[in-house]
Amino acid sequence: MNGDEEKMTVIVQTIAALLFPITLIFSFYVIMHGHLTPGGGFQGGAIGASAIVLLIVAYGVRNIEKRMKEENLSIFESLGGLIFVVVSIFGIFLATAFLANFLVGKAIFGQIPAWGEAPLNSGGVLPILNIAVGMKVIGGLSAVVMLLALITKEGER
Amino acid sequence: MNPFMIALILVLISIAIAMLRVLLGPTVPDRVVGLDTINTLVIAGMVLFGAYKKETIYIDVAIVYALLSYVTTLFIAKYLQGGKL
Amino acid sequence: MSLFEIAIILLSIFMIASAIISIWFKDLLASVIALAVMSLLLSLYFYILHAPDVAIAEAGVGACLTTAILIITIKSTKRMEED
Amino acid sequence: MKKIAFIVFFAFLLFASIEMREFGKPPSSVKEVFPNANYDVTMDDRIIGKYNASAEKWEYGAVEETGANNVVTSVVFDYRGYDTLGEATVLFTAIAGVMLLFGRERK
Repeated sequence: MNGDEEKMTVIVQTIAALLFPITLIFSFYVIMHGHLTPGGGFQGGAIGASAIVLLIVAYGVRNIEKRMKEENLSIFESLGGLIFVVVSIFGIFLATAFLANFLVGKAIFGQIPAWGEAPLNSGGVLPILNIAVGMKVIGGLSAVVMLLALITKEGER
Repeated sequence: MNPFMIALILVLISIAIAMLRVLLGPTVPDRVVGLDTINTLVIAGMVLFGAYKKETIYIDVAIVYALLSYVTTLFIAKYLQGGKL
Repeated sequence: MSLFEIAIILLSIFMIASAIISIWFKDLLASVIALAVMSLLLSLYFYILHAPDVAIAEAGVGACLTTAILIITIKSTKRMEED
Repeated sequence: MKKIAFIVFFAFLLFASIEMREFGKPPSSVKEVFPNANYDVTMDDRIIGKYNASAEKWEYGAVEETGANNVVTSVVFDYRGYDTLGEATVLFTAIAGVMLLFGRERK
């Protein structure tokens, strides 16, 4: 029960181990620059989930599931949703309404960019909401694929 | 008559030829090879359209496709190989 | 008729053809492959219509995750072969 | 009956696509889209911005209101934030259902 028969060949394993960090870094880039370039929370989260799916197909789902439990992925996803709701509720107390953008115009995140220029610390609460949705999508979609792959029986071609 | 748009039309005609292989291929590996060819041609078309519009931001989409499009081929290959997933 | 419109018309024809052949195949795996081709062409269509946000979402979900879930489902059930 | 419904729906879509504006062209004024409207700021002016030639600056822009350079993100997360909250709820419900069905119980 070491699970060696689930792995693919050495070539696929090496290339997957090389390309997994690159894909994950690109996913973080798409999430962090969601308010400057095309992309956002959902798009970057889908790319990050695809990176975990690449590990699942290269190493076998049971070897990945020992390292990365699906309870941890579920906790990660729920944390993203909690951040989203808490930041939205702060808008009631610090500004006018639910989901209000209370950080725009302030010192930390609220620089208003000129047309064409783009500093990273602009946008008010939009980067925080992007990160929350990204955490939610990464945890959720990879947990779905992992759970669906865990119940497959011995396939016969 | 931009040369990049003419190249994009030629790439689309090549996609038509690869789709014939997806339609006619007698076995599943032939169709997988056709799908992989269409992957590469779509990435080339995206880069050509970004060069036509002179927008460097549009290359991000081509990078996403180049990083993600081979996972489908890997899944079908693992299905054809047999055994557990 | 400009070259841009010719490209849009060609892409529409390809997308309709791949959608029709994906429901015309009896083999489930070939049908999934035709659906992946339609997803690829749909992403290129969104890209040409100046919507790179939707193109990135379609690339992540349509090219990787949908095909993965469908193939896992085919693997855990029984496939109807063509022969 | 199905064929008649298909033909009627197809003709409706064809007529709607013929009657549309030219590709990529914004409406010149509100009166073109809503003839009975009594205001003169379109949604494009409200979000993308309207250039005031006399004062030489942009007005009503989403960049000034939300501080984000990407207008699509400012629409998705700020102007239509409740839709994003609903989409997150749908995703949470779907994943909870999959975990309830297929999750293995431990210990």
